[in-house]
Amino acid sequence: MIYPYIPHTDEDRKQMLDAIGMDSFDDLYKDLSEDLLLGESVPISQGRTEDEVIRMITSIAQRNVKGIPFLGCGCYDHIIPSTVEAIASLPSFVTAYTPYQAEMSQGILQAIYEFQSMVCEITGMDVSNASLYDGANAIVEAASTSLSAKRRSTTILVSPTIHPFSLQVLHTWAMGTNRTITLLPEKNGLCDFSSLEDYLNDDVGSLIVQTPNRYGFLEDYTAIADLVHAKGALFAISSDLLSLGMQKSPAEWGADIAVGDTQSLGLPLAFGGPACGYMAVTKELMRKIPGRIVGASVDGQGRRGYTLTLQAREQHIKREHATSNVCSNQALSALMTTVHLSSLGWSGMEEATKQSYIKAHYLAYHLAQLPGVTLLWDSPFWCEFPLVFSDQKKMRKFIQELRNEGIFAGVRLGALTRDSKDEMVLLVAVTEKRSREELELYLAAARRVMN
Amino acid sequence: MIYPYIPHTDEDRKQMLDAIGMDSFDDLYKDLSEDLLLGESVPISQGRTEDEVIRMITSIAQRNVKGIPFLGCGCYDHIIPSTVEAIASLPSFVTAYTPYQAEMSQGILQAIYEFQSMVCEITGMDVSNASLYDGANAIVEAASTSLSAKRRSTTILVSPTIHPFSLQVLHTWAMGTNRTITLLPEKNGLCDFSSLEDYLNDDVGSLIVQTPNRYGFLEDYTAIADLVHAKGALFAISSDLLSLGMQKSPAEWGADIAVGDTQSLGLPLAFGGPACGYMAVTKELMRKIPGRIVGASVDGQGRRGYTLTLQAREQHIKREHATSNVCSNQALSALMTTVHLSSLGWSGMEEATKQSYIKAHYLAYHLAQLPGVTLLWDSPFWCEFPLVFSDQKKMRKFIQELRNEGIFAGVRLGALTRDSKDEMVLLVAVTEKRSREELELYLAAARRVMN
Amino acid sequence: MSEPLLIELSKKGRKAYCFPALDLPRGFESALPSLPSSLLRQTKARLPEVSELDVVRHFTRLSTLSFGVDNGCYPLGSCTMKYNPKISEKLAMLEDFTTIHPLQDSSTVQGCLSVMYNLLEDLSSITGMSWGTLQPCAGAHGEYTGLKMVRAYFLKKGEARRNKVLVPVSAHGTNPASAALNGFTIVTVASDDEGLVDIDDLKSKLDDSVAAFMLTNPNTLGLFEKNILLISSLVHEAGGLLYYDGANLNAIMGNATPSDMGFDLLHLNLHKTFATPHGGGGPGSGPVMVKSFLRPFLPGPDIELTDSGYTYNWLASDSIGKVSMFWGNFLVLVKAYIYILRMGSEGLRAASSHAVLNANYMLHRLKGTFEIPYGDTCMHEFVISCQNFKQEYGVSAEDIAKGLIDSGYHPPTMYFPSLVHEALMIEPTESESKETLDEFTDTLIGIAERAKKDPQWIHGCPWTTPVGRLDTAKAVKEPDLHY
Amino acid sequence: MSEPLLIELSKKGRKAYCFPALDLPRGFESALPSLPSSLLRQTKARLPEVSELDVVRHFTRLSTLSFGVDNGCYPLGSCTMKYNPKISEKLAMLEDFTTIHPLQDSSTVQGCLSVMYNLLEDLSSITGMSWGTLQPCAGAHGEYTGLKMVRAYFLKKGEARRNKVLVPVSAHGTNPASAALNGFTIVTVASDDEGLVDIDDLKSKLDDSVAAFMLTNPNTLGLFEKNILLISSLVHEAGGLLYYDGANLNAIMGNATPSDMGFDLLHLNLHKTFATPHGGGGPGSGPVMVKSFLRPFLPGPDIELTDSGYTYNWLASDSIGKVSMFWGNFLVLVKAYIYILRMGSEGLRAASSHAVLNANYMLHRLKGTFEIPYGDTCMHEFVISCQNFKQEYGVSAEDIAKGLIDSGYHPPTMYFPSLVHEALMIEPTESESKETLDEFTDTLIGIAERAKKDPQWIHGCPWTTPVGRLDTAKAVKEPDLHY
Repeated sequence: MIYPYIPHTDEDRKQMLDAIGMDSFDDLYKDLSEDLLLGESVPISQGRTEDEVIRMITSIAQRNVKGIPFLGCGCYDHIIPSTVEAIASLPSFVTAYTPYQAEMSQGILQAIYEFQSMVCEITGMDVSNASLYDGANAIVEAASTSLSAKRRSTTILVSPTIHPFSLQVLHTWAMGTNRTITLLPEKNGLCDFSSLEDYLNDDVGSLIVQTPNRYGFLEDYTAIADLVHAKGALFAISSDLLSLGMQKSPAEWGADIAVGDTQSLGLPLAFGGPACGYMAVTKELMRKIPGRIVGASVDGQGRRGYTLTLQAREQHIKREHATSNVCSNQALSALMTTVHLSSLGWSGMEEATKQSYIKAHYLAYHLAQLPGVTLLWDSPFWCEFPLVFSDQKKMRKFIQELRNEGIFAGVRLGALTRDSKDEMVLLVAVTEKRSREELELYLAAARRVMN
Repeated sequence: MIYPYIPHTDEDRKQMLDAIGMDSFDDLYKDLSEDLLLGESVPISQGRTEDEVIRMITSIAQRNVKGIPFLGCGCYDHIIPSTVEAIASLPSFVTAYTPYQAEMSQGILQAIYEFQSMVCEITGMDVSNASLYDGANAIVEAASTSLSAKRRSTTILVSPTIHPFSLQVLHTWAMGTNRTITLLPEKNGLCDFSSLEDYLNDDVGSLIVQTPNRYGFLEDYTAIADLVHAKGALFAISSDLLSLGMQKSPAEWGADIAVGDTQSLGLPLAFGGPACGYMAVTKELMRKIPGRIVGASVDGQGRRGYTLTLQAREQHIKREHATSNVCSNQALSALMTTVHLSSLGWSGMEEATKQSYIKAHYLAYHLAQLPGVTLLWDSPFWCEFPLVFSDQKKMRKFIQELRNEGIFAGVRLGALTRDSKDEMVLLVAVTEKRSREELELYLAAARRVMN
Repeated sequence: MSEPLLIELSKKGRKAYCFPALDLPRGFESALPSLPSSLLRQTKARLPEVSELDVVRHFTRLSTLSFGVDNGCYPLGSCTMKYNPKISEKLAMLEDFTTIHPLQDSSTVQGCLSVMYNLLEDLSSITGMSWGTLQPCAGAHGEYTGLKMVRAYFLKKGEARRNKVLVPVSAHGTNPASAALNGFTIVTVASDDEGLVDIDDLKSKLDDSVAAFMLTNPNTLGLFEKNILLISSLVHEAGGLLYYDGANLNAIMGNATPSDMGFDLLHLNLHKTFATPHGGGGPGSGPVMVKSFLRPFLPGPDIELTDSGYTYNWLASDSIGKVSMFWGNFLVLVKAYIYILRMGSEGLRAASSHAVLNANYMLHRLKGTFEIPYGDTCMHEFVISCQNFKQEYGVSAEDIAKGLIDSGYHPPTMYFPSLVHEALMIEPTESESKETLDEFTDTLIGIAERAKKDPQWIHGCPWTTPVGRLDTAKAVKEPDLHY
Repeated sequence: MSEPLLIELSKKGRKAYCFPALDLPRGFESALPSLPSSLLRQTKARLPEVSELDVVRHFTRLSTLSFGVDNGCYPLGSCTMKYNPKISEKLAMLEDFTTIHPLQDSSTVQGCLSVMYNLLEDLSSITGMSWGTLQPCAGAHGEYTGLKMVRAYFLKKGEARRNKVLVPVSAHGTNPASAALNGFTIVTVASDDEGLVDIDDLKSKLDDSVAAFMLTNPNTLGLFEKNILLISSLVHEAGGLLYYDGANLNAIMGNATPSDMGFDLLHLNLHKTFATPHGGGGPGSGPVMVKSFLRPFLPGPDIELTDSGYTYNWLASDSIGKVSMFWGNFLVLVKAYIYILRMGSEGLRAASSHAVLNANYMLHRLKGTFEIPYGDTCMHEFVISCQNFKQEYGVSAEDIAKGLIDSGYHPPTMYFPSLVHEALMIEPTESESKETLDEFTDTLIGIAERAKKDPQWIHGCPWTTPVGRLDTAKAVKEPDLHY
């Protein structure tokens, strides 16, 4: 009997069973009553050889249709330096576990320490953890952290312009608990803070906002932090980490918590996962932050080294009193972001945000000239903008004709929110990776359809 | 000024020039007279970014047409375990040089020692080197070795059935020197040894034969070694290393030199290169063998270690008196073969040869039923056979129609030999990788054309 | 050798990566109004300015200061550090997967949906469950998702009073933490002398406020809960649900199903049982599988196979909603699917059988040297106690663990479960050969023997690593968390 | 830690790889006659029988016992160990390259032919030559090919008497070896006091039996042959050809061309100058580039661009024939082409300028400590002598080289060229930063200083490697060449 990935020979099996005084494999399962032991093997297919699996998976993958993606909504097609995949495929990184044994895991620990440092630098916050699942779950953790930081609070004030999926994930978190999600009003595609003070009662643990928001707009949080803090609540801002290469950082807005996703920094689209949530907080919240944290220390000889730290917050110590249930995170994705940022440096990060900005505005400007479409509101945006169609049939034709040119024209916002008011809205994302030719191809096809 | 892969900042350049007392880059080239220094940069294109190069190379590569290859003739599409690429892309292997510094190169040295061991085991010979460029060059080295081993010999007797390209490479080697290549006669696609003794005069350094030969036929060398040795000449056999999983080994035939290519063991087609020549010899020829050799030894504490050895044969010591001019070889390809053989074991190697044999005969058997084609002679073959067409137009149509089905039907022998007698011969190769479906697809298309 | 921080190698103006020059009509860029300055970032972030070679060398060196399954035996209990097939890594990186956007129209992502649908089918067969969700990104995330469904189920049923979740004292820490995250009150169930669920204690805690009992079986002592059918009927009689923590599925996969044991729902750890790599801490994947009565509560969207191919189904009215941004850690799902394809039904059964064989063989070899507080045999893992070493020689479980590092092994899990003093929890997995197990156990016994005689040596272990044991108290008291 | 041989881990019946079952009609296999037994192998080969994990761990561990450019500074003189871009590795592995058969019809390999044609164009521009061949697999193979063309050229010209090749005493060993392989008689030309070609000696050896003078410029002392135009006219006046050994092209690429210097033909080392990796000893690639009068003698087939795309041209009647089985080390060519695309004309010029800058900077920092026998400045590499250490302290060049290993550097080339006693030949390349050069030179000076005081320490170096200096005499006397 030869099974993949099991090294035992018949002789091994015999010798080992003999050693432990058993006659057969059945003896290994003597603690299972007979009605628990499966007579037949589970009804899945027989094993396949590597060559068969290569053919099968390659052919399945080819059933996907590739195109030039002008798709965003939380997952963006940015340039990734070749260093990222080269490093992130090194086996000592890939096949390691969480670095519990610091002495033999200095490489991973140091890389995480560098990740934390970069997140702190970019967000301007004091303390970052080692990563979370994704941007939506980072918002959930921000909400949890807020409620545990402000005693007796149960309400999270949320901007209506956060990503529709983040909002759904947050609603799931609240469902069946004493937590309340209260949405602020929306105005011109931006969170409307004009009545914020009315919402800020003692129940409120935090205000959570997002910029660039669900439409791609950049929001202005001038004076918001002071208002929120005056009521003893926390202020959390969610951002695509890359966007902070251009827009004001959470720390500059006076936020207590910065969350979001690092997907734009080194992670491929990959059908949406693995992504990489991040979370960074002020010093005051250091012992409230969820997830793994790496810190520097010294050994007996005074040599600098890195280790998991502040573990008293965590589930394996504090169990039900932990700040979160997080155990596995997205360490390898965090490594990819770390290599990406190491390769770009600050000037590269600025360049990526700037080119995305200019290219997105180039496309928006020319699309806005066309009949039958307008830009939904004229709020400032970075690399993604909402185009509204006057006619649903035209919108379908637009998407289809561009598809025929090998272009994914944008994301229908209505498909995410399933809200009729969003049905005519197409969110178009443009990154620094889209070449001039691709932009012109888009515009030419758009003109053919709309003119 | 930022250039790819050059880390210098403007400040670095200034500091370094200052340190060496120079004013500008021009000073670095002060020993070149002015008419040697280029005024303008060389007329090639400007540098491109990674993203631009990715797009460009991907698009160039896509201009190649892929198909199901029934092509062989010295380059075969065998199954390669996933371990091979995974290991051969590890950076400490990829970016190292020839292991001159043994203490920090034990990994590469040991891998080469294992390669040499496997080549010795499979060929049955006593001593293997660390690899040569490819099978054709291995034949050239066998010829060189023979002439240097047998004093005053100048002639190499060569089977007319060695690969046409190997024969060309050998002719190039002889061209302009006092070396003579003498071809034996051919009979039914095999080397005809009936008059061998007539050819074996004192000038002959060695007899070089190949099996499987240029037609895919397996040759019988019974009693040949004795005849050759009786005249003081050497006997060299070239073989696809994988074929020795089934056919008699060079040692079993009594050969002094075994050469060939290991491409069938772990190397992709890759438009024919890198391949990996091998060469193994009897103990008597140990100090005549060309190229790198790794040997085991001990250090001062008695610890076993590996090092380049027998270097007195080599060019960097012996210069014009070296056994060969080889310096760089195909080390990483040899590593791939080593990982491949480590993954297969002997039983896997036998299985690959056996399945190739059976599948090739399945296709040959059914093709032979068709009108308008016959098998060229009925000599025994392993995984490749010559199909002869009665009509050149039919042959072209056959190749074209199969291409339309996504199949490369075979190699036209005439395209290699540019000899009119080979014009109607199609060499068809079948490996264990060709699935039943692919064989039936071939047969169905063949029947449509020929019936 | 230690490696500096990359920022310490930074030099102003050095670049590892350059973007293509902006190629829009020159007029456009200058005509474009920039953002209102109130929205613009004021400060620069301090990131490394280095060359591409600096980046490559820095992280390559860091990789040599790390240790994975590819480097050696990694018998970390409860973590199932089995071999991660190379073919999975290769195929998951196919461009036809990595360049696909999650919001493409479903007709253009039939490959991705096919992987997910077929993986769900196979996981249903393997667990005996009806269907599930692939959205959770890790085991704990699966627990959270599963318990959220439990909550939704009871709310729908009008049993909002069920606000308690029972967990055994030996449970993984994530169990109570995930329950708490869902607003449940946690009640701990004692273990009996055998290390199993104390049935009397369980009975005493079962009432109509109990929503679920979370159990991993085999439990964290590596013991099969023999009374599982009794436990199941007790919990169900009390109106509660039985939740299976799939962290230890590698003991029974293919040999038995959580479904037959009476579990109503469970999560799996694809990065344990299904051989996807741990990546230094993630990404993992924690699918939740449920019996049919819980199916309406699954997170959305579901995937359906229709006449026109695979499509999303968002319609489930009782769905708890989404738990991840998109569809989960898709590339991890691809790897798990490949593993299942490779192994097949017989292979999966063999995996767990051989995991149990390996653990019992190691247990057998170690029991002369170490105290085995519970059980004479085990399932896929077992727990030894170093208490006698501690008491007699002042040698702790940590000391012995650190001794292994110098011999090229990753130590077992330390100090868990807390039931066992000076615990080392060992899980060899089926990937390890008898030879490796023999060498590992010989080494461990050798370390234990030497430790008795040479306390100074063992307290100083490891000796061969770039740093020794770190001052963790200092790391907490004077947190240094970024450069 | 050392690693056993994989065969030592072998266990009968263990398998790392299984082939798909044969799926032909069952009858066929049994009906098929097997080969005549006279053709069948009689013995089994002893190959490892191990698991996939065994294979992966064994070679992963061996990789940790190896050292490449990615691991640290590798200033091996005459080898140009520059950074090997990751993008080249990635793109060369595209399936659209790796799955293409060399004997497909040319219409189906337009991608491959395009790479080769455009690479030849670029290499022609860079060297100033007319055209070339990509077939040679390594530098020495290129030398062999080039000299074969020289032979063919003179035969065609009716000057068969030209049977001598001149090489300077400082030449790479491959130069005389390649000439000998072509049946030429080798005549060595002396060096003058400056380390350059001794013009008088050259003159004395130039006659009508000389076929070619092989020269690398800068030479192996890192010195530019200032009299190159004189040398060129002397050789040409004598009716000989001037051959350029491209091993040191990284000193002048983009700043000057061998063509302008009067060279008639040359080989390149793509694995040196054009940043393709050395792979632990290969595969390399050694294209030969020639002036137009030698073009008819190039190996076949040539590649031509016609109206219907790229095609093979086999027609050159004076061609020396083939020198490789197929078209050369194609995947290496892809990587070199990518390097050229990335760098562009200005980048290539900058590469050599910075290589020269780096070498001069190091030379400057080292000259207070080490003897510099030739020249006060250098091109891309330079040679230091440890003779004073040897004489005064008994410390050899090898000792000092081995000392570097413990500091994480690869030592320079030792004992070459033989002109210099106790030579260390250092070539930093342009990839290394000033910081690395500073650290390296500080380390080297530190080693030299310590060696003076602590001979026992230096003779025992390296101390941190899994083995120390090996008994090479034993390796020759008692050859142990396989398991």
